Amino acid sequence: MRGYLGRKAAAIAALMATTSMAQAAEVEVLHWWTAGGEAAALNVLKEKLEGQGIGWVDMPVAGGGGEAAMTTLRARVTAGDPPTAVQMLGFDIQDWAAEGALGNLDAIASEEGWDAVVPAALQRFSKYDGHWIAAPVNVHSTNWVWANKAVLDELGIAQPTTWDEFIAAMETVKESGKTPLAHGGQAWQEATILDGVVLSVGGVDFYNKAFVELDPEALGSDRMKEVFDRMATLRGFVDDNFSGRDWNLASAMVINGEAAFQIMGDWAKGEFLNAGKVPGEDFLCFRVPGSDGAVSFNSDQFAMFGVSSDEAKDAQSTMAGDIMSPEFQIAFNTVKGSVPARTDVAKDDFDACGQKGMDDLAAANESGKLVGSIGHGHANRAAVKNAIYDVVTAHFNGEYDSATAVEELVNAVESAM
Amino acid sequence: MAHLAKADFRTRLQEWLPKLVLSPSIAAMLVFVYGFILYTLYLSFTDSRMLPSYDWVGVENYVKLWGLRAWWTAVINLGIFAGLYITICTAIGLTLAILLDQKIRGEGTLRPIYLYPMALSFIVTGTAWKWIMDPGIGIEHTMHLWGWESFQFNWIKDREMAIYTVVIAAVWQTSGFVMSMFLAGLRGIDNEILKAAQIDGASNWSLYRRIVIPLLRPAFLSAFVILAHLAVKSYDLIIALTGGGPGRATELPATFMYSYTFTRNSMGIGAASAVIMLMTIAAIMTPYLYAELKEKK
Amino acid sequence: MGFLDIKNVTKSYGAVEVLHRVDISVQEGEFLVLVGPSGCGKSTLLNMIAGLEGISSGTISIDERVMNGVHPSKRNIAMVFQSYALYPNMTVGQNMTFGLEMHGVPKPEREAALKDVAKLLQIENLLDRKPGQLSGGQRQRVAMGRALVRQPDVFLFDEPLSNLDAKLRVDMRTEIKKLHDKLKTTIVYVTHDQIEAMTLSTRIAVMYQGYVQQLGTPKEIYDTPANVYVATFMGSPAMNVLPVRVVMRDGVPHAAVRAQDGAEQYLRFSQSNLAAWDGREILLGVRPEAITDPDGADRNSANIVPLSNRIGVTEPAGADTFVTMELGGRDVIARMRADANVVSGQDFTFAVNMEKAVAFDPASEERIAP
Amino acid sequence: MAVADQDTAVRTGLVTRVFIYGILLVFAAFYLLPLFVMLTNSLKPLPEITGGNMMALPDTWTFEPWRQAWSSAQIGVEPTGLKPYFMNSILMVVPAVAISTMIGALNGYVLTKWSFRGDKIIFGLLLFSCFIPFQIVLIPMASVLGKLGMAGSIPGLVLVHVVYGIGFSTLYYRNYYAVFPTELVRAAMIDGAGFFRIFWRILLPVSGPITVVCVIWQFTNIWNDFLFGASFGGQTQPMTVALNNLVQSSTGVKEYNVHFAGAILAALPTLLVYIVAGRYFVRGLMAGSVKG
Repeated sequence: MRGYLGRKAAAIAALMATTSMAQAAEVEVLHWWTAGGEAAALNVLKEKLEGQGIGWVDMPVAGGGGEAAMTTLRARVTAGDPPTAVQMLGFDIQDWAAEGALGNLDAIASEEGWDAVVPAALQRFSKYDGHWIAAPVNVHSTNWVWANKAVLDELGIAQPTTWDEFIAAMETVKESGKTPLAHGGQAWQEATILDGVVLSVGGVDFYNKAFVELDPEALGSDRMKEVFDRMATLRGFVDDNFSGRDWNLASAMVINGEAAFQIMGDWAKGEFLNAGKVPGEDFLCFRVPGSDGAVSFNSDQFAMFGVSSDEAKDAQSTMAGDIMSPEFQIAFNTVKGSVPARTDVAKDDFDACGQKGMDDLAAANESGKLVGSIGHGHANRAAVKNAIYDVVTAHFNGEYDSATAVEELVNAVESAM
Repeated sequence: MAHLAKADFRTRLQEWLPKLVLSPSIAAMLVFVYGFILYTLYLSFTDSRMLPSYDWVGVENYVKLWGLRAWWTAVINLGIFAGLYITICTAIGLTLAILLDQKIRGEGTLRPIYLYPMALSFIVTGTAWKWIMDPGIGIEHTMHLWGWESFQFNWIKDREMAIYTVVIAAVWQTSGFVMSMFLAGLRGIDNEILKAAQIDGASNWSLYRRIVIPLLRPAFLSAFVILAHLAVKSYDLIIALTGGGPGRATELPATFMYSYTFTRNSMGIGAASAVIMLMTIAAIMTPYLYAELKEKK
Repeated sequence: MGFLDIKNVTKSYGAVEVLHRVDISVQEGEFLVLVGPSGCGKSTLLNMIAGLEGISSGTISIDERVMNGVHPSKRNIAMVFQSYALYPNMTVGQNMTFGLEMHGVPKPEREAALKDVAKLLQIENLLDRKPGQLSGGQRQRVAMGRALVRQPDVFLFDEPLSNLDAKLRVDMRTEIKKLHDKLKTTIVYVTHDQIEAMTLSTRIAVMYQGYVQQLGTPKEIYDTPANVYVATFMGSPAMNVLPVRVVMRDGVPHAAVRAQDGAEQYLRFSQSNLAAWDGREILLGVRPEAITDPDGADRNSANIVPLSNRIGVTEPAGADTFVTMELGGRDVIARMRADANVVSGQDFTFAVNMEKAVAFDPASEERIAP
Repeated sequence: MAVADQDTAVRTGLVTRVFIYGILLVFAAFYLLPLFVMLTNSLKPLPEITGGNMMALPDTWTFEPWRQAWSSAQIGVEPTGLKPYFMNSILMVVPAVAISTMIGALNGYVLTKWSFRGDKIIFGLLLFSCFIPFQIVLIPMASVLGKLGMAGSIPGLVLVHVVYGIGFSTLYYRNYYAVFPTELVRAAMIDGAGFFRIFWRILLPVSGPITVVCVIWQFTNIWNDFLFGASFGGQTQPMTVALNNLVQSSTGVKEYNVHFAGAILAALPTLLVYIVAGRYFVRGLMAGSVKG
């Protein structure tokens, strides 16, 4: 019975495959922007493509910051049926390229001059072996602090510019009985804080040496101990009920005035805007004190998988071109809170924080201070990233003291390499 | 079977039909279960990372696995979790079954209430549980609002205690099912045995302790097997409730395996942990299967 | 060549042979009873006739058609099971006509057959009920009805009465006997109850440990059992079997046996061939009804021998009184008239009908006389 | 009503009975708590949730979250709600449950009534297959489905669920049929019924109780599955995947009321199955599946 069913289904599938190839002009997109504004933002791309006669087959799988989607992707690739385009982060793109699963976007890239407008640090992920394989959608940066202006004003706190001022400010908040730092106890949120803290302690050089090059000496250095000390200090400013809290609930604490600060990527801005807050008036956005000038980023990109037919290749390359088009970059990133993945986009449509983000990005790109986020898989591969998560989150939860954390970090990174 | 040759076609067909009917299942099982188990076993000896690779590395993955703190945490957690989960589920299930068996008015309403959690996946109830356990919005908060200021229930935020919240949610899900298994067992007991025991002067307590509970042995066994395998396979629960946190304090082997295989691109280590899990399940199941198959004939 | 021929049939499970070389030839219209304790192979043999179990070697044929490998439904047999095996989801009527339906008999014919059989068994009023609503006796009738409707060549009964209470069992026994007398269909009937075997059968096969111990008419089996096993299995109470020594007195073989007081007594044999066993031990078989009080002795017997012994236990059973005594180191049961004056502990002189005595070889336990 | 006639109850005084009812009701409250939380919060507007008490009944009652979850919430790029995914789940669950139950019944029938050499081992192997963690079969399964050309389709999903459902359905039916008198099968054989006819006419009509158990079990397991649905569902993702997409937005406002409404919507069919068929459940369990 099953054999019959199997044959029949196979026949139908084959039939469908041939017919869909005849129409051809469609792209299947696997992503995890499933809800709220980001999904609506993606719809802009969909409509744009449909205007060009290319159908959009939606394949959303949410969960765990793309983990579920990556599992699905693996199943799809193993089954020999990869989607056309897949939302992907950092090193995952490189890993898939190394597997030989990705297509080639060189034609459209050279036609539209991507090399010139996309920051080099992004190209590191969008290109493999010199060939374009993915189209970056946005640049998020993670070393942001979000602050409730009313709370700061009430307590007479100015926007802190150095680490010590930042600590002093939080002390003041603490005395007032409010929560100084809103935070959700999830590994990736702690790693997000780490990005800013590492930059504030050792600057870009130390960041690169320790977390990009994974130099054991830097990883085991006293500076690293200071990083963990600062993390521990921050832990002291977090309320006891932080564990497992979603990041947006932490943002809500800042919005409601229960807490003063949150260290979080620029996607947090959406929460503030959604609550009707105005940047500069109701809330402040500034870089983690001590990390000014540097930008730790992560970038959502659409990696293009290998497709066989010419029509499909055309559709794929059209999609890539649309993603990189300034219109879409603006439309998408104004909603998402991130900044465009190209540096030549007009800033007019962006709010104060967005404009600052774009300026910072351009400046960091110029000065070589644009670094991949540790917490979001842009500094190292998944195995290393998760090994770092383990140590950071264990330390943040009080399992290790700073000295032990440094030791464990060296070990964990070494065994994950 | 020398005379089979002479058998007419229909008879021969009838001889073969049962095996014919069974064969698709056997084939499917051999490929999709045992084939895949062997495949996993093989992968556990390779350096597979993101996708399966076939480069043999021997027992390296196992050595790495047992060197990982997180794996030890997962294994110890499973010990705590499985032990408590099985014991508490059985205890609650048995208690409720016995109480429900006392000619309770409204049994028809209570039974589905006890049973329904089994119908829901943690994808559905995970958020609700997270809320209930969360001191900021859940039970603790509610109790404070109701005026019980000193009430404290913040286990989910506590590294030492978080695994127990997982137990609570897991017990919530399956104890009703266990209850119905025991209830079925109780209803299947021969009335005359109980009458005899009552005539023998057994008190209510000793009636249950000495007669009824020993007679429920098959139900205990079935409950144990079902609970044990659910415990080893527990995955959704952890993801929905704690995400393995605080830190990695509530990691279980199933979540460990998933994260190493799929999010940490260490498929080899993931496969090795899967093999260990399978061996654990086999160790639990084999005596049960042996008894089950030995019994008849 | 009989109607149902079982030739050289064996049955093995793997290396274990559970049924050894059975040869039985049943004539048309015969009522053969397979009797024996549980595990003797009688049900296995019945199932092999039915085609429910394979035949390891040998042949079974019905009406000269070899049945090996033929599907049960094509053997034109019908079977009544111990548990009746009524389909719980069907009404009585549906139960009875299921077989005909399966054989493609058109509905009007099925209805007619059902009507006839229901009338014969007096179950017309039950046809619309489900088996669950019937009493044991009614189920039994329905089960038989289901078999009858088929008008088979051979009826197979697998302990059909064992689930009924004692009184109903006797009634149904009579009914089956009547039915057989009326229909004259060949019947093979399995039971462990030797009274059923005796009363119903035209011939009995006594089975034990996978062997047919003896095949014969009820009278043959009862009077001249082939061996000690058959002797003790058939009859209730069982035949007394005790060790005795053969001694020649006046040129006639006697059985020398010690009574309870240790005194040796001599019982004269009717069978002269036992002279060959002079001076040797044999096993003497005497049925309880052959040891009586002197007034109750069989007047037609030419060889009534007195035996003095102390009475052990007396058990009045209404029609008779059973007396237990110790003889030759064994408990021996005697059957007295109900009003015989027997008192426990007293000495008494019994009358032994040695014409009915049977002698067995103590080594092989095979019958050596008569 | 064999169930109601059973009498394992003991004689108890009034105090004890009050105590018993007390315990039973406390547990009922415990079991109902999460459902209560989900239900009340699905009927509140969002600000009331973020600002208030989880346990409190809504001040303002609103069915808007339910409407949104069903038909207008953002699941992918389009605001479709869960509606279109509901049908995917039905199309997957119904055949998968029907086929796996049917195969399980046939297997149980063969394993108990047509036993042959090695049947115990086969049953043991089948039973062990119930306990395989699904995460490990993901990759090899994907590869097999790809080769069969069934990846990303409902038939593919049905196949997967059938394959991993057979173990339990066979277990249920085998235990049930094991206590079913074999003589009935023999009687039917002599009556001339063949293999399938015996199954269809004799065993299946009395398999009601165990079928209820098996269908409930399979239905809930398959309906609630997320892993296979997300991995092999392709364009025909089941409702759980959609629900997950709704609930798990990585960055964006969390509309808890819509999430809860969606969660209840996604759970409605299984809840319904339990409530409607639940009372046969104990009876079905009694009829075989708890036998050692």
